[in-house]
Amino acid sequence: MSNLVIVLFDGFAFGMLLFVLSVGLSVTLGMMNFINLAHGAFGMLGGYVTVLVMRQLGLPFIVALPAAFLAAAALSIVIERTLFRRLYRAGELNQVLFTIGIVFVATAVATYFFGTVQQPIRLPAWLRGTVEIGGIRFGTYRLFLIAIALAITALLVFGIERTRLGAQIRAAVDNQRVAQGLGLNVEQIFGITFALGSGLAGLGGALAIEIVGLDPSFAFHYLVYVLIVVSVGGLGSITGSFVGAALLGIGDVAGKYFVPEIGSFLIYLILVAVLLWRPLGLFGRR
Amino acid sequence: MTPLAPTAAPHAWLARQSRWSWFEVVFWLATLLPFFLFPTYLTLASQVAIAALFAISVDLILGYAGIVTLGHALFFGLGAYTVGLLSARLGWGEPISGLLLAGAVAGLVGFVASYLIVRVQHLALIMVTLGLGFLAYELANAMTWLTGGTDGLRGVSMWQIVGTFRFDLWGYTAYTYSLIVLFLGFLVSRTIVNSSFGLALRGIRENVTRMPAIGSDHSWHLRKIYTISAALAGVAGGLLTQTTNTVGLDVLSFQRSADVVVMLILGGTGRLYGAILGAIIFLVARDQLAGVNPQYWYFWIGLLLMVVVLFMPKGILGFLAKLTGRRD
Amino acid sequence: MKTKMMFATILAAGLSWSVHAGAQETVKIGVILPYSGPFADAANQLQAGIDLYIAKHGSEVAGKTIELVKKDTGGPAPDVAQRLAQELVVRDGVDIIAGFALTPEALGAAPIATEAQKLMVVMNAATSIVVEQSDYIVRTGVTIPQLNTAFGQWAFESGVKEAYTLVADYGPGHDAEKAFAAGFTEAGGTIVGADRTPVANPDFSAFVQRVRDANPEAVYIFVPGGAQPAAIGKALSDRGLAPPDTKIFAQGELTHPEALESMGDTAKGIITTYHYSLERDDPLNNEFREAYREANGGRSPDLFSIGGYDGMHLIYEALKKTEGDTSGDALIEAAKGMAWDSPRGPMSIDPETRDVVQTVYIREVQEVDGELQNVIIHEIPDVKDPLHGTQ
Amino acid sequence: MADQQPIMLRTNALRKNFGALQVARDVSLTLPRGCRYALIGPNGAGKTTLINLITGRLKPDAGTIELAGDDVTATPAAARVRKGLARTFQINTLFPELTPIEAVTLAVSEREAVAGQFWRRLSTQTEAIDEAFEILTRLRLADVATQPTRTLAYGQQRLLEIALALATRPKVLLLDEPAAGVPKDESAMLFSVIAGLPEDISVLFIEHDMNIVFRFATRIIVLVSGGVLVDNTTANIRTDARVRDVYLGHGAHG
Repeated sequence: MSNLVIVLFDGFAFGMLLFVLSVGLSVTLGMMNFINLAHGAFGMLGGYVTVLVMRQLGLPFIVALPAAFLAAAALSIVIERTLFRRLYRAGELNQVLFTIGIVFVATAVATYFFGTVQQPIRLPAWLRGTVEIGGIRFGTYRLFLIAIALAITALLVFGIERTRLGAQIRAAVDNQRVAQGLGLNVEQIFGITFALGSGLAGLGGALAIEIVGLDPSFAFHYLVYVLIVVSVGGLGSITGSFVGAALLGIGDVAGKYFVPEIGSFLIYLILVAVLLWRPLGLFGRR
Repeated sequence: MTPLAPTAAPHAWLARQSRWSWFEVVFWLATLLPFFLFPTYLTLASQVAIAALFAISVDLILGYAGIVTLGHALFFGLGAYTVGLLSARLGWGEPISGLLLAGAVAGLVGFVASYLIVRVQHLALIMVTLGLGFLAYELANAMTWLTGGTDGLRGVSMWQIVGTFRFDLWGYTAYTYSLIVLFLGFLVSRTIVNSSFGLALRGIRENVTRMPAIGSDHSWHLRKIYTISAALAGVAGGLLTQTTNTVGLDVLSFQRSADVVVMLILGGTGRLYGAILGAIIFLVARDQLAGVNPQYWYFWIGLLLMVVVLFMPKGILGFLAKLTGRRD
Repeated sequence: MKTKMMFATILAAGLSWSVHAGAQETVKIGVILPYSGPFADAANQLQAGIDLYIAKHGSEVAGKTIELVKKDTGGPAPDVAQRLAQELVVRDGVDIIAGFALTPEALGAAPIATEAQKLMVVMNAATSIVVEQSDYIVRTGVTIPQLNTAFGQWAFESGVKEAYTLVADYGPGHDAEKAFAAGFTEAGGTIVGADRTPVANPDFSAFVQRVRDANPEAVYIFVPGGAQPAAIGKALSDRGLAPPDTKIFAQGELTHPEALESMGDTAKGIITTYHYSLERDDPLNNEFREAYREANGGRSPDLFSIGGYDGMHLIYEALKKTEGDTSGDALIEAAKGMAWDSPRGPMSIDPETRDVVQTVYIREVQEVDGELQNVIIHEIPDVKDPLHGTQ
Repeated sequence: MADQQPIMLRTNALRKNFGALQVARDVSLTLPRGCRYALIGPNGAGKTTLINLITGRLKPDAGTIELAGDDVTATPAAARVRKGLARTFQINTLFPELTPIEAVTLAVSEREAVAGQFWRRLSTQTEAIDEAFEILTRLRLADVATQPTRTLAYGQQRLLEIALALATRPKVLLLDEPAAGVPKDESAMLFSVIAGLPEDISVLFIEHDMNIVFRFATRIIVLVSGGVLVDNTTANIRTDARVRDVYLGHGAHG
C-alpha cells in the first residue's frame, strides 16, 4: 500500500513539473493559435539564469526562482514584440519552422556560453533529503515542487476567474474576433499572457534542474513532453494542462513501476489513445 | 485577353499545368553535375537524393493533402530495417527487390496507420504522428534481439546492382542508384499530383469541409495518399540502408522526422521541387557549416530558418517562383 | 559504361595526386564525433583530450605535420558516420580516421577502414565487438565488459552475495548488465532482480522503488553520463537506498565530478569501477589533470578525454615507429603490442585483438579535505576484454 | 402540377436539440420532382440547421430522411451527395486556390468515381473537363474558369457554389441563401439562373427577399423556432395572416 502511495506521489510530483513547464504554451496556443515550439527554450533560459544567479552571484535557490521567471518573461516580451508578432497571420508551418529555428539558435548560444556540460546546482539543506509522514518517506524537493505547482494553479485559476485581465484572457481564448469586437486589445492581452506563460516555463526550467538536469539539449528534449501535456490536456485550458500533466506524470511513473517492460512506451500509448478518443484533448473545447 | 474557343481553353490550360517546363529539364540535368564538378561529394549527394525522396513523400501528404506529420521517420525506418533485416538475418542483399519490399512493408503499415490518422486533425494529428513515431522507435529499441538496438544492425551487406555495379568507396554507384530511384519516385509523385486524385488532394487541403458536399469520400483519399507516402518513405529508408550498409535506431528518430519537415518547409511545400531543393540546401548547408565549425553549425541553420520564414513565407522555391513571376 | 570508366579514371588520377601531394609533409587525421546533438558533451571532452595531447607534444611527428579534419555526426547516426568516413578518405585524403565516441558510429565506419585500408583509432566506443569489425581498428578507450566483469567478481569477493541490476535500456547498458552479472555469478553471487530504464528517462523514482521493494544487499547501476547519474543518485538516497545499508555499485559515470557536486553527501560510499580516476595521485596524471583544467576553463577530464589523449599518443608513437609511413598496414602493425604509461596508468594494445589492456580501478566515494572524491580502494592490473574470442 | 410528381425528398418528424435548445421540432417535408420551393423564416428559425440535418452534416436526434424513396438517415454526407442530394452554403465554402474549372472538374470526377485515379493525368479526363466547362458556361463563369477562386468577384463565387452543386448532378438541390450578400440587381440575375435549372431537379431554397420568394417559389415552407409553421402554395401564403404576423411582420430582411 505504501508503495502505491509513494509511486503516485512521485508521479504526481513529476507531473507537476511538466505542468509548470507547459501551462503557458497551452494558453497561448489556445488563444492565438500560435505554435511556439521555442517554449522549451524559455525553460532552458530559466535554468541557466538559476545556475548563474546561484553560482556567480552566490544567491540562494529561492531567490533564483523568481529571477528565472522574470528573465524568461522579459526576454519573451522582447521576442514577442520584435519577431513573433509578425507571424500571427503566417501559416502554422511557418510558425513551426521559425520557432524551431529559434530552438536551434538558443541551443547553439547556450553551448557557446555554458558548454555542453551538465549544470549541477546545490539545493539548500532544507530542500534536500526526505520527510517521513505516516511511515512513508517523501522527497522534500518533490513536496516543494507539488506545493509550488499547486500555488501556481491556485493563482492562475483565481486570476483567470476573478480578475479583469483574467476575464479578458478568457474572452480572447474563447473567441478572438468577438473579444476584438468588444474593444479588447487582443494583441496586448496576448503579449501579457505570452510573457506570463514564458515566465512560468522559465520557472519550470529552474525547478527541473534538480530532477532532470540542464544542458543545451533541454530546449529540444522537453519540447516533446510539453507538447504531449498540451495536446492531452486540451488547448487553452489550465485545468486541462493540470490534469494532463498529472495523468502523464503518474502514468509514466506507475507504468514503469508496475510494468517496467513497457515503461518507455506508456507515455506515447497514453498520448495516442487519448487523442484518438478525444482529439481535442481531455479538456479541449470547440 | 483574347477569348479562346470555349472548349479548347480549359483543356489547354489544364494540360499546361502539368507540362514539363524547361526549368525542370534543366534541374534534372543539373543533378548530373556532381559527377563532373564535385566527384568527391558523391556520397553526400546520394544522401541528399535520399533525403529529397523522403521529403517528397512528406510533401505528398503535407503539401498536397494538408496532413502535418512529425513522425514520418516511422516509415523511413521501417524501409531501412526491412532492407537491413533482409540482408543481415536472411542473407538476401539484392538491392532492387529489397527496395520494393521496403516500400511494400512501409506502405502496408502506413495503410493500417492511416485509419488512425484520418480520425484527427490539427494539433492532435501532429501529436498522433509524433506518438506513433516514438512508439516505433521504442519498439525497435526493445527488440534489440532483432534490430541490434542502439548499436545498430550488424552484418548488412548489399549485392551488386543488377549483378554488375558494386557500391564503391567514391559513391559513384550510390549516387547513380539513388538518383535513379529519386527520379522514379519523383515521376510517380508528379503523376499523382497532376492526376484527378492529386486535384482531390488539393481540394482536401483547400477546404476539407466542402469535400463531402461534392460527394467526396475524402478520408479514403487521405488513406490512399498516406499509404503511398509511407511506401515512398520506406523506399527512401531502404535506399539509405543499401547505400551505407548500416541501420541504426536513428532512422526512426524524432530528429529525422523533424528534419525532413524542416527541409520541406524550407524549400516550399506543395511543389515537389521544394522538397528536393530543401533537402539540398539543408544538407549542403549543414555539411559546409559543420565543416567550418562542427559544434555551432546549427546556430546558422536556425538563423537560416528564421530568415526564410520572415522573408520567404512560401519557402525558397516559392520565393524564386515569385521572383520569376510564375504561378504557384 | 564508357563514360563511367572515364569519370573513374579522372577521379582516381585526381585523388592519387592530391593524396600524394599531401603525403609529403602532413599526416591528416579525420576525427568523426557527435559534436552536436545529445552526445555533444562526449565529443567535446574527447576533442579536448586530443587537443591537449597535440598542444603538449607539438604537431610535428616523424618529420610530418599533424592536421585534424573534424566531422560532426550529430548522432548517434551510423549512416552519417559511414558517409563521413567515406568522404574523409575520398575527399579530404586522410591517412587515419579517429574519434568514435559511440559504438553504432564506429560500426558504421568500420567497413570503410577495411576498404580504404586506413588505421581507425576508436577512442571511446565501448562495446567489445567494435575491434572485431575491421583489421585496421585499434581501441584506446575502454570496453564495458573489461570494467564490469572484473568488478562483478570483486563485488562478490568483497562480501556481497546478492545484487539487483538497474541499467539503461540500450546497447552499453545491456553489455554492462551482462558483464557484471557474469563476473558476479561466476564468483558465486546471485542476481535477485534486473530492470532496464528507458534511455531518455527523466525520472527514476519508479525503478528505484522497485529496487527498494526487493530490498537487495547491493544494487548495480549503469546509466549514461550527463544528467542521469545525479538524477538516479538522488532518487536512490530519497528512497533510503544508501551505503552502508545497501551497497551501490556502478560504472564510473555515476560519480563524475558534476554528479558528485549535485548529489552531495548522499553519494558517500558509492563504489564504482573505472579505468580513469581523476584524483589518482601520480605525476603523469597530476600534470595531465592540471593542464587539462587550465586549457578547459576548470573542467576536469573524463573517460572521453583520456581516450582521446591516449588515442593521439598511439598515433604519434605508431608514426614514429613507421618513420612516417601512413599506410594502414604499417600503422596497425606498429600499434599492435604497443605499451605505455598513460595518465590513467599502465596500458597496452593487445597484439591479438588490437584492443586496450589496462588497469581497472575500484573506487569509493569518500570525503577528502572537505571534497567528495573517488578514492581508489582496489586495483586490478592488465585487464583484457573478457569477451573476445568467446562470441 | 408538381404535386403529381414522385416524391424525391421526404423528412419525417426530424428533431434536433442543442442542449436545452430545440432547433428542429418534428419537421416533416416533402419535395416532389422538379419542385421550386422556398424555405423562409426569421433568423435563428433553424433553416440552415434543417439543411445540415437533411444533408447529413448533423445527425438528427429523432426522425428519418428519405431520398427518392430510400432511407438515408444513417448514410454519410458524401454518400447522400452521390445519391443525388446536393447543397450550397450560405457563406462561401469554396477552394480558394483552385480555379473554377479545377473545382468543378473535381466535383464531376468525384461523381464519376474517377477522382481516385492517380495514374492518369488530369488533362486527359476529357469528359469530366468538358462537362465542368459546360456547367461553368451555363453559369456564366467561362471567362474566369482558369483564375484562382479567391480572385473571383463575390457574385461569381456565389455562382460557383451553385456550379459545384450542379456538378454532382443532383436530384434534389438545397440552396442556402444563394444570393446572400449579393446586391439586389445581381441577385435577380442569380435567381434567373436558378430558375433555368433543369426541370427535373427538385429545388428548395432559403431566401429572405420576399419579392424573390414570391416570384420563384411555387410553394413556401415557413419555419419558426425549429418547427414548420406553414407549408402551403405561394398563392395561399400571400394571404396567410399568421405568416404576416410572425414572419413578414418582422420585416422581410430580418
